[in-house]
Amino acid sequence: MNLSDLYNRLKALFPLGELTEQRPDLAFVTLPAEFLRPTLLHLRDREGFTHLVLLTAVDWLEEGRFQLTYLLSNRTQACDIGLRVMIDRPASGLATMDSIHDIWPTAATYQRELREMFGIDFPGSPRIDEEFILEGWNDIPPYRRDFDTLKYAEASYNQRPGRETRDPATHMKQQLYPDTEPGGKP
Amino acid sequence: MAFDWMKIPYSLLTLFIVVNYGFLLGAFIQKIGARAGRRHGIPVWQNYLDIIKNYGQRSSITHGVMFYLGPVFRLSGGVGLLLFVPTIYGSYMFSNLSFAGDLILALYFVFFGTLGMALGAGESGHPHAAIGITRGLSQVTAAELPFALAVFSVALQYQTLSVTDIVGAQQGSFLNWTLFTNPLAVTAAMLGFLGSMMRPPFDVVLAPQEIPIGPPTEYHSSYLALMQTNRAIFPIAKIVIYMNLFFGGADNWASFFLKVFLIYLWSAFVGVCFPRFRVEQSIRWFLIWPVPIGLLSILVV
Amino acid sequence: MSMKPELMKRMVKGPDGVEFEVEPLRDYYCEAPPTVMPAAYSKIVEDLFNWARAESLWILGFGTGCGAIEMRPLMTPRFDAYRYGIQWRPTPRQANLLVISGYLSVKTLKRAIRAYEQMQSPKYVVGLGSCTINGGMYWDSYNTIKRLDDYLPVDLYITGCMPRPEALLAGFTDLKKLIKAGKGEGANQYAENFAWYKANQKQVIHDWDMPDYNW
Amino acid sequence: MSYVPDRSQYPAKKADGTLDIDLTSGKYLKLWQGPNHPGITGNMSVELTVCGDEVVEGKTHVGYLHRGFEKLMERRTFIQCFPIVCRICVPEPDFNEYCYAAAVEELAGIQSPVRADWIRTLILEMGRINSYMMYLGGQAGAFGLGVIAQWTTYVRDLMLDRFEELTGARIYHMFIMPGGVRDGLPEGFDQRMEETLCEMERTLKDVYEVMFCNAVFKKRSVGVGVIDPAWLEAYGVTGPNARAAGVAKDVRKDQPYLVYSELDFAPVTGQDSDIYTRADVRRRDVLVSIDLIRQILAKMPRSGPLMAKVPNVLHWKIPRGETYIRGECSRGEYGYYLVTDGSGYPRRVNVRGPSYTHAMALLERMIVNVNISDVAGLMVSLHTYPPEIER
Repeated sequence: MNLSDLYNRLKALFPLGELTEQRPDLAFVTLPAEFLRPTLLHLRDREGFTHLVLLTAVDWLEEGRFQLTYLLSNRTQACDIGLRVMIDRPASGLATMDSIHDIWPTAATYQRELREMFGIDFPGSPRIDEEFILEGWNDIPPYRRDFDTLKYAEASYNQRPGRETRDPATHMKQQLYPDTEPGGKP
Repeated sequence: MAFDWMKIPYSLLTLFIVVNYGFLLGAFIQKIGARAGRRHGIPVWQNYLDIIKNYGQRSSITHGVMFYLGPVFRLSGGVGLLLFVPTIYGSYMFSNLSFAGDLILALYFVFFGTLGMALGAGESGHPHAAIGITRGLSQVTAAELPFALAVFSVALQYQTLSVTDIVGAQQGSFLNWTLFTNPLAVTAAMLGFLGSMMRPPFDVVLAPQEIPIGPPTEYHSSYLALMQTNRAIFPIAKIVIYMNLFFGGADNWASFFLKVFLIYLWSAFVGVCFPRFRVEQSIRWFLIWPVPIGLLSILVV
Repeated sequence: MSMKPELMKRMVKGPDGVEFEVEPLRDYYCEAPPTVMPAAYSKIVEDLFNWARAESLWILGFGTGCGAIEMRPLMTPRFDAYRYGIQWRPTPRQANLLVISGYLSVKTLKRAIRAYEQMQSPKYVVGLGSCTINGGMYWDSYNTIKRLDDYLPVDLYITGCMPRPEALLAGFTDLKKLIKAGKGEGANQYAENFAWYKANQKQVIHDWDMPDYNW
Repeated sequence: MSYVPDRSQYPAKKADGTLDIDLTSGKYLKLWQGPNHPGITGNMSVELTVCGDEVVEGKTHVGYLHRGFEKLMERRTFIQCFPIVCRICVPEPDFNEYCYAAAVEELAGIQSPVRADWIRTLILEMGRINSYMMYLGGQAGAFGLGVIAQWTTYVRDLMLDRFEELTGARIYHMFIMPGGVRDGLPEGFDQRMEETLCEMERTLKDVYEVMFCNAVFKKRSVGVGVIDPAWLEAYGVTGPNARAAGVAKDVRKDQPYLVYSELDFAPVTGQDSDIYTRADVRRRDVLVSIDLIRQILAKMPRSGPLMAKVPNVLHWKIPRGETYIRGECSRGEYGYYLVTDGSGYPRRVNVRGPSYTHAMALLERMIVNVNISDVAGLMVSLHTYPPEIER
């Protein structure tokens, strides 16, 4: 199946954002959150994208947005399409998105993980408020960009003295490539 | 006849021999099982080490009186079973405290240990132990049924309840053994024997992958050591009964060791190459195969 | 501290209609702190016991991390650990060696502590892999502890990521030497520094909803 | 004579569909299977609510192995991520290396050399055999047939030796780097591999006779733990679990990666989707992998570059983009979702392990009304590895 044709067919129905054709068999489309459910249903029932590969989030801290990626796969046509949904990201507290566990029951698991790891709430999803992976977590959700795992680890676990950790870039620069320009960190 | 006090030290001597033989035999059977898995297996003296270690554990906790008494009952079941059957036929020293009508007593002792164990493990209050007990009692009952039938048929055959007389009737050539004179009863009993040995396919009571590890879940240090001792005595004692009833007994220690080893091996071989039944499947199996054979044997006799 | 509902004190109506009160934390566990267990009076007996303990190590079948994958080769034909008296026991009551096979996440640490406390003394702990020593690969992870001996009395560390079965066998041989020399007193060490261990454990386990010591 | 349970004691459904279980009524018992339990696959736990001898509700609890890989990788450079990705899934680590390397190559516009692709395929198939061997032993052990685990682990050790002489490590190989592979085949590798494969076929024959022809094993496994084909899409079932249900889901055929388009094989499928069929599908899949390894060794180019040109890893920046790379591992579809933002560090890495759906939603759905004795066998037959659920 040609994904750009599919994109045009969808664009006639839903207000889609731009299309990113990553591979001939993989493309990503941005669309507003309120049109996610009809698009998913259309793709699942009409276009044969019956397999929810994964549902995950990307934290664009600088832009203050969460990107939710719903990756669907069409096995007979051997192509995947990823739906990007941008939701705004409160500095503290939960972001909210509507749940799709009734379309794919297995989405409930992904949503539980997002709820715990990113602090994105999916009201109505089963067992959404139970602890999934962490136990007795008392900090901001760990997968958010502004959570510093090294600082947390040093604060909460007592390290064994004598362990050296160096920045590999500077270390290898001194050891291996003394003549290269300094490696940049973001 | 007047009770002969000399029998007591003699039977204790029998007990001592049997315990050691049980330890070694258990380890040896484990080695054979390991061979099937291309391993060397444990050293033959491993059981002694485990016993010493378990008696040497410093701490032990209790769940109540029955929790203490459980292993004690089990051990006394094994010892009693051994003491009331003649180990070596015709030998004054090792005929133990057997008297007329001891067959019924033996049947009782076979079950006695299991009941005591059930009470003790029930007290431990562990869910796995509780499930194991329910499974164990139902399965052991089903396994004892063909054995009891076979015993009755043998008793009818020889018109006596005394093990000594039954053994005596089987002396002479090996063609006099019950194995050949009443094969049906022997078949039923040996099939039931599989069930009472707690080896696959009938070890769902102790199945580690499902209810680790059944009734003994909560038992540890000294309790466990007691149960290990019993695990050495009880199978031997049971095998002694089988040997006396069906395989012509033994008139010296050499043939005793040989026969016990072979009978033990029978269950070990079956155990190595079969997975385990679910409890209701095993009960159904017992009711379908050995029990009718046992009934048939009674009818034949 | 969040208490799970099934752990709360409540009135229960049994199947026979009798009302009775259950308080799981009190009913099911004993909260008496551990006591130092003295050795046998005569040295010969104690040496005999230590020798037997060393020669029959019963490992608790609790694979806490990656290292557990090398346990099956350890028990099977290539490296047949049964030859050295090493066996699996499925229940902590009967095991006397707890092998922490790899990194411990906080969630597993809780279970490992309970498993350790249910074992009968003398009991030994072996830490497997670099991640139990100083965090190893996960030195900056927010969910794994960095040094095991702050939370459990470790008798022996086996380094590597992950340790090969040969390393495990060598480690167990060294552990046997320790025990035979009477140095395997981890349980007593745990009892002596009980407060310190508990403080360390509660520092990382935030929802402490179990008794301080369950046997 | 089929087992007819007594449903009179069963709990009623509440309005929202959940079961109305009153633990204080004494009719139900809560059993925790795991994490410290020999019948559990790895370090996870299932919270069973049993009524009589049957499970009325099961809840999977994971997270005992969580190390936060996806967070750790966000603060490591692309080359620093490479040694830790293989730690994500212990029994079959190579798929992490391949998926990560392929994702990085795609986003960085690197084309890995042909010879490296062949070696990668070889390693993935070897890892698949290892994983299946672990499974066969576990499946038999869950039903009390311990000897199978001895045999399969023995041949698995032989395969680990081949791994060792190829990559230098038994479990964590760290061999498939972004840009290619570390090294070529050693001298005489083909012949030793051939001996290993022959030994493996012999063992599989024994396993077939002792395990699959065994009346008791059939009695335990046939007709138990059936996956309804209607659940496949709803629960995202992939791999052998789906193939045993008659759907030939195999990424190697559907979207051929590496050199699978040049290899000749057919996905193994079964019909009646129970424990026995799943075990049999995996056993036949090992034979397919053995055949594939022979094909690879026969066809692969023996000379040529092993590494593509990779920029200086110290300041290797990758432009903003996102991609998803999938492969067919021994449990199903294994995938990496990689997002980059133009810096020297991945913005977001998400690992899609097949166990993620199998062990959580699907297991909780299947475990209802199963006898306690079969829970372990059912769990093993889904072939789940906890580390890839929680990473």
